[in-house]
Amino acid sequence: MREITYTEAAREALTEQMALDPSIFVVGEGIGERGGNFNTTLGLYEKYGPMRLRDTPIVERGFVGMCTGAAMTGTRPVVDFMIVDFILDSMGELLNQISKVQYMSSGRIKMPLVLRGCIGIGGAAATHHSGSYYPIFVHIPGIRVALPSTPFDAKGLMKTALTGDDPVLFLEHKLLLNKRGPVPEEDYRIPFGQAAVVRAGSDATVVALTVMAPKALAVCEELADEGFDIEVIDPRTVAPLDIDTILESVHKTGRLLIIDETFGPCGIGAEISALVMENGFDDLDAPIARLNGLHTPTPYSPTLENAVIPDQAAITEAIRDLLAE
Amino acid sequence: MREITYTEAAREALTEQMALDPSIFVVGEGIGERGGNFNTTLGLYEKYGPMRLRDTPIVERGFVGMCTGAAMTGTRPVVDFMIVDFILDSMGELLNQISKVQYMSSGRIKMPLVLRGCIGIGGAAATHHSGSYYPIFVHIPGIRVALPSTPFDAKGLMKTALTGDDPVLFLEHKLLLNKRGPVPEEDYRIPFGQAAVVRAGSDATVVALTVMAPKALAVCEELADEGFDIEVIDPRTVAPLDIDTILESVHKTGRLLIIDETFGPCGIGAEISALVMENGFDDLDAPIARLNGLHTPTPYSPTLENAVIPDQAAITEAIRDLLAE
Amino acid sequence: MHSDELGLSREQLLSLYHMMTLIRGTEEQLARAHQMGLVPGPCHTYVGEEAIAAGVCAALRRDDVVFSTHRGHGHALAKGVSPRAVAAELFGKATGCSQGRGGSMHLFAPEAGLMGTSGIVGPSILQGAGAGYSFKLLGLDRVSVAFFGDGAVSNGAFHEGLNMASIWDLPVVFVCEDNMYATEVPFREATRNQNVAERARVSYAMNAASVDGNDVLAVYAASAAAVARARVGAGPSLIECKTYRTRPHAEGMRDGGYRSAEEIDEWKKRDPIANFKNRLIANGQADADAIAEIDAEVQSLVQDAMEFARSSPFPDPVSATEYIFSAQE
Amino acid sequence: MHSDELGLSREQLLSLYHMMTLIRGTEEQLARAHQMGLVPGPCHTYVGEEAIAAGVCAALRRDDVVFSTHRGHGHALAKGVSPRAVAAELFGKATGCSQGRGGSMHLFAPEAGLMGTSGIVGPSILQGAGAGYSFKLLGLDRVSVAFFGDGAVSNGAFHEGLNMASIWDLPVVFVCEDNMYATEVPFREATRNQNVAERARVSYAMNAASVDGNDVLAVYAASAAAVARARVGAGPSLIECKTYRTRPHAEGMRDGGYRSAEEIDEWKKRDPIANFKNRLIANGQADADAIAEIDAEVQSLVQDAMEFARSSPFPDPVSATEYIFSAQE
Ligand SMILES: Cc1ncc(C[n+]2csc(CCOP(=O)(O)OP(=O)(O)O)c2C)c(N)n1
Ligand SMILES: Cc1ncc(C[n+]2csc(CCOP(=O)(O)OP(=O)(O)O)c2C)c(N)n1
Ligand SMILES: [Mg+2]
Ligand SMILES: [Mg+2]
Repeated sequence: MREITYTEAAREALTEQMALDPSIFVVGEGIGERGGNFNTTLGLYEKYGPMRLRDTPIVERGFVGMCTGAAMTGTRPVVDFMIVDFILDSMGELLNQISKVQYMSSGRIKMPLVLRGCIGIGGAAATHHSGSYYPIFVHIPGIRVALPSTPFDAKGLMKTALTGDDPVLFLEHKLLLNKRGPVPEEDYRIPFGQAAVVRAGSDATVVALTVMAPKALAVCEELADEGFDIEVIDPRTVAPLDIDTILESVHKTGRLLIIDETFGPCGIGAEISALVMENGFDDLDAPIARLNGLHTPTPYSPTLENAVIPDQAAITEAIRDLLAE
Repeated sequence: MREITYTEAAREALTEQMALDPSIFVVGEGIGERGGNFNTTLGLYEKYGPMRLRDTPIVERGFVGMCTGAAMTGTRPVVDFMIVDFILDSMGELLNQISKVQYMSSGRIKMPLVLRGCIGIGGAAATHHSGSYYPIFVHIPGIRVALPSTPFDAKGLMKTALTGDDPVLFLEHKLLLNKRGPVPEEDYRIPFGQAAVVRAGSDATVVALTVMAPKALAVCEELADEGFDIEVIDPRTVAPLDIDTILESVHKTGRLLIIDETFGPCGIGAEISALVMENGFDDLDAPIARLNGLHTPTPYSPTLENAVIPDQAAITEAIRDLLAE
Repeated sequence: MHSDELGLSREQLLSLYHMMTLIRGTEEQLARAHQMGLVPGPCHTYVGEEAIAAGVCAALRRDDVVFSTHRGHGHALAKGVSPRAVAAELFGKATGCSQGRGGSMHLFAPEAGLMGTSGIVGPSILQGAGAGYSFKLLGLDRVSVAFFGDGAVSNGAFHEGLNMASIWDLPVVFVCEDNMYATEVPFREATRNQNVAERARVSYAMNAASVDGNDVLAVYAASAAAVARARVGAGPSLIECKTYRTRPHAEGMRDGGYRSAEEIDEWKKRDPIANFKNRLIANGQADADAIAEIDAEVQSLVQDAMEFARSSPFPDPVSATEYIFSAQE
Repeated sequence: MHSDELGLSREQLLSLYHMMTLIRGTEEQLARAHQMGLVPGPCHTYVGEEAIAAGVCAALRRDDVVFSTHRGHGHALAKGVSPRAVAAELFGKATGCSQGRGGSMHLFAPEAGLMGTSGIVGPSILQGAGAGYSFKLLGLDRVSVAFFGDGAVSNGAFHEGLNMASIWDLPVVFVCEDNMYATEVPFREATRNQNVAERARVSYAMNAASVDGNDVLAVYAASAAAVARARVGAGPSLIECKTYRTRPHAEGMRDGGYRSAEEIDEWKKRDPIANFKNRLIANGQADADAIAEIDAEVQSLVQDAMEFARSSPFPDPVSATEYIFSAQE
């Protein structure tokens, strides 16, 4: 199969859907002629013009609120935040409007809105350009959250986002953008709430999110040489979360570690841990473990930045600890 | 000891500190002459005047950002949101500025800022006036979160908030505002991160937050008549969270239920469950359970509103289930 | 404003009177119901401001859309939501326009173009702009209206929303209901320039008009012009309506301290309904009989609505978690 | 603007020249360092805009405060942060003004009144207003300055911040650096009225001036007047500075497509430093020797700063979680 990058894969989904569905338009800063700070819309302006690739002033709250009204009235907006940290100025629109319109209107108004942006720590981007924030949107009802970790998932999840009627946060880790991988040329969708078992194994289960999925996979391949057979699961969406696949795996392995770059407290790992506690307690041969980035604003200097992210060594150690319990 | 209401207790702390510390000022909509929608500042305008009780236009982001700059330059602002749902328009200032200034300035700038507002479901206030949101601020580093459930705690925690140098979210459940209880006239502070064991017991541990603390206590008193001896813990602050008191209790009881009116996913119950899993697994005689409000926007009609809150019957059932495991 | 200049037929004039009377009648009954404990949640009435909703919505088609505020009963009724559906919603009944999920501040009736009243100040402005974006992108000649109070003018949503509508020439009409207060905070303390139309013209280069919000014909005229502009692609407008609410901010709230009894009385003399009635009669466009007939008709509609609301069932508790996501769920 | 009218001494004039040259020199070295991989994170230079920071900050006392943007090296240096502390911070070193936590967009030096540069567009406006609130409440005669770009003008923070400063008469100076672009989006596409001073006057009833941002004396004059007003309690001002950045938005970014080479060249001719130098010489306020002396001094300061940054240690990884909370922790 041909290989393309993660960004290209998501862009392919977008441009294909824009060709099929004239109600799709994109808003954001520099997503017009410029093609997006991260090339998310490169080449689309020439095809679809300014009404469908709408460069905006720096008004995150404004264009999110505007797109809310648009989604309520027959179009399908895609908000391109560039960096997800900028989403915070629009939280009122997200948590009080977008997530509630379908409910309050008793299903008579749909909310087919995609909000995308880069997440994650890397490149000394420092504290205003390194956020992830997805646990917040898992806490709040009414929003879908997709976290692709491969080009294949990026295209398939973006297609699902662009053809459903629910609001979707589509979060792209900045260190994955240029990663290449096999992506079918044909149309396909990855249903939300369907985890990928990226490595089958029997000794322990590792759930790893977004950029941590390939990192964890690499560590587990190494550990396989030592005879440890670890199952690695990438949930791909965290709202909905495919807890069944995780429970099945834990039923088999008896051990679970959740690896997530972003903050631990009230995070995805906490939720998975609690759910497995509630639904798979008797399967556990050892306490469930979490490995998260440090609970601190993200510092700039490489020596500090590296210190706050779970690295290969920390992952390896956490898995060894889990196996030793 | 004299008894006063929860609102009076918090207001007493505020007015005492305003008398002692001329750098304290309050901002909000209707907190001036009017004394606050919930009487949070009743009578203070007459004492301290308009510069210290500042009625604002409806600019939640604006006045939170303004108070950030004020807190950075020698004053001690108190933001009175009236209803915490209105905080969402200021999330950028909260999560990207307030929570990070001390860190980014390497401790040279302090952030002595108190943000208060009513939380919780009740009175058919519907979906824009029933939020709680505190798990979000536990997820994010750099903010303190206080959840008083009694007049005593309201005064003692407010005093701590007003004399510390960290940003504090002080969240008052709307159904507690008029509850009366004993409150010392003298000055006292309740340290953050110190849970209250509101009922000692040996059969199981119930951790209950804010309005659920008195509800759970009432149920446990009833269950005591049946011979069940339940320990009830109110964490009082969730950032920091006093996990040690909870672990000690679980060490004794072997069983844990966390009751929280607000959403379950990535909530406080999830975090407590995961922490006890990690630090008290061997103490557990049964899986840790969570009881939360339903994961839905808050509906208006009383029949619907009641359906989304954990009521006495649901609490009783959850405790019985826990004991039966 | 002379009705002749507007080219309104007698029927249209009477229908404006009918709508204002219907809003007033419904809300007076809702206020009473609130006092009796039949409205479980908050209730902000529009009494004194009826000319705005009636005048603006008379200039709209059914497929035009309206984004409203916490004070939205008038907007809902004027846009064609039935008094039954509004009253039942405030009573928290399954037959309400939001099936009991919303109450006063969350009235939804997209089939009538009512895209929601709101418990949060501000978003109506942005969402209104967004509907305009939809219509423009889809090549439709529909128009979007955003209602908001003076309290929203200082909010960032006003600034960001008006600016976007202006630079992109969106088919939107922004209707500012300046009733001089935001809860108890006077507009004059919230800003140094209360001239909202001037601000729209200068800061956003937007077509703008300032009208007597208690004069239904003035409101209608400005709205018809703004809607016509928007419909042909000539861009957005702002209409500043100077008005006053004669009841407290919300039912059950005190109404003293922040404004004088004289001020309230002064404005009661400028009642939009009584004045319009007198004008109709003075101009020979209606006689006492015609008015009485409308009054009676409205009264029976209101009675019917209240009876409907009272006798309707409460929603089934299991419906509390329905419709969070779309059908694909 | 004639320097004589401003009553500036020769020393003060030369110090303006010194500061602009220091900013330019430091940033040119930082840009080079960025190309060499010595600056690990983003780097937005201020090249072409130096007259603004130099002119504004010359009107300030050390205990006045400044809230800055993502393009803040110039503000930091002009407010008195040492080139060493700035360069070391961009290099990610422990000796940087933020001890390596911040980088270019998070320079903090409260001891010099630099209350932070920012990775987020907008908050400087609100925080600047807040410092004004502090000073007014405490009865101090300190003044607060908020810098922001044309890109922030359409943002809600501008609207809410200017309005609050105006209605409460806060001692704040808002400095809008209109360099015609926000990244690659032209200001003329972000608004229908680029006259920011007019908007401040009309919408917020604020004292406002529009100046040539490449003329350090014009900037200084407007700033001195605004600061003097603020200091005596006469309220806030806005100063709109028309300027241009002659390097790309950020180091390493392309600079084509959205603006023409001619436009850049045109503005290079309006270089604030070269023009000021020529004027000083033409007016006999400095001779070539005095200029050369300053240039040499600046060059050695810059060299020293870069050497300091290069040779300083990286922060200890364990410090990554220090200072999240205050000492009471
Ligand atoms: C964002 C937000 N902040 C505060 C409130 C509380 N609140 C409800 S109505 C209101 C006053 C609104 O005034 P205005 O916009 O003038 O409308 P009016 O009530 O006068 O019709 C306020 C402050 C809110 N609903 N939303
Ligand atoms: C809230 C927010 N949105 C988007 C960005 C990304 N961004 C960084 S700088 C910039 C352009 C700023 O333009 P302007 O304010 O004119 O300042 P200039 O770069 O021209 O000095 C943008 C969009 C940001 N930092 N913050
Ligand atoms: Mg009003
Ligand atoms: Mg600019």
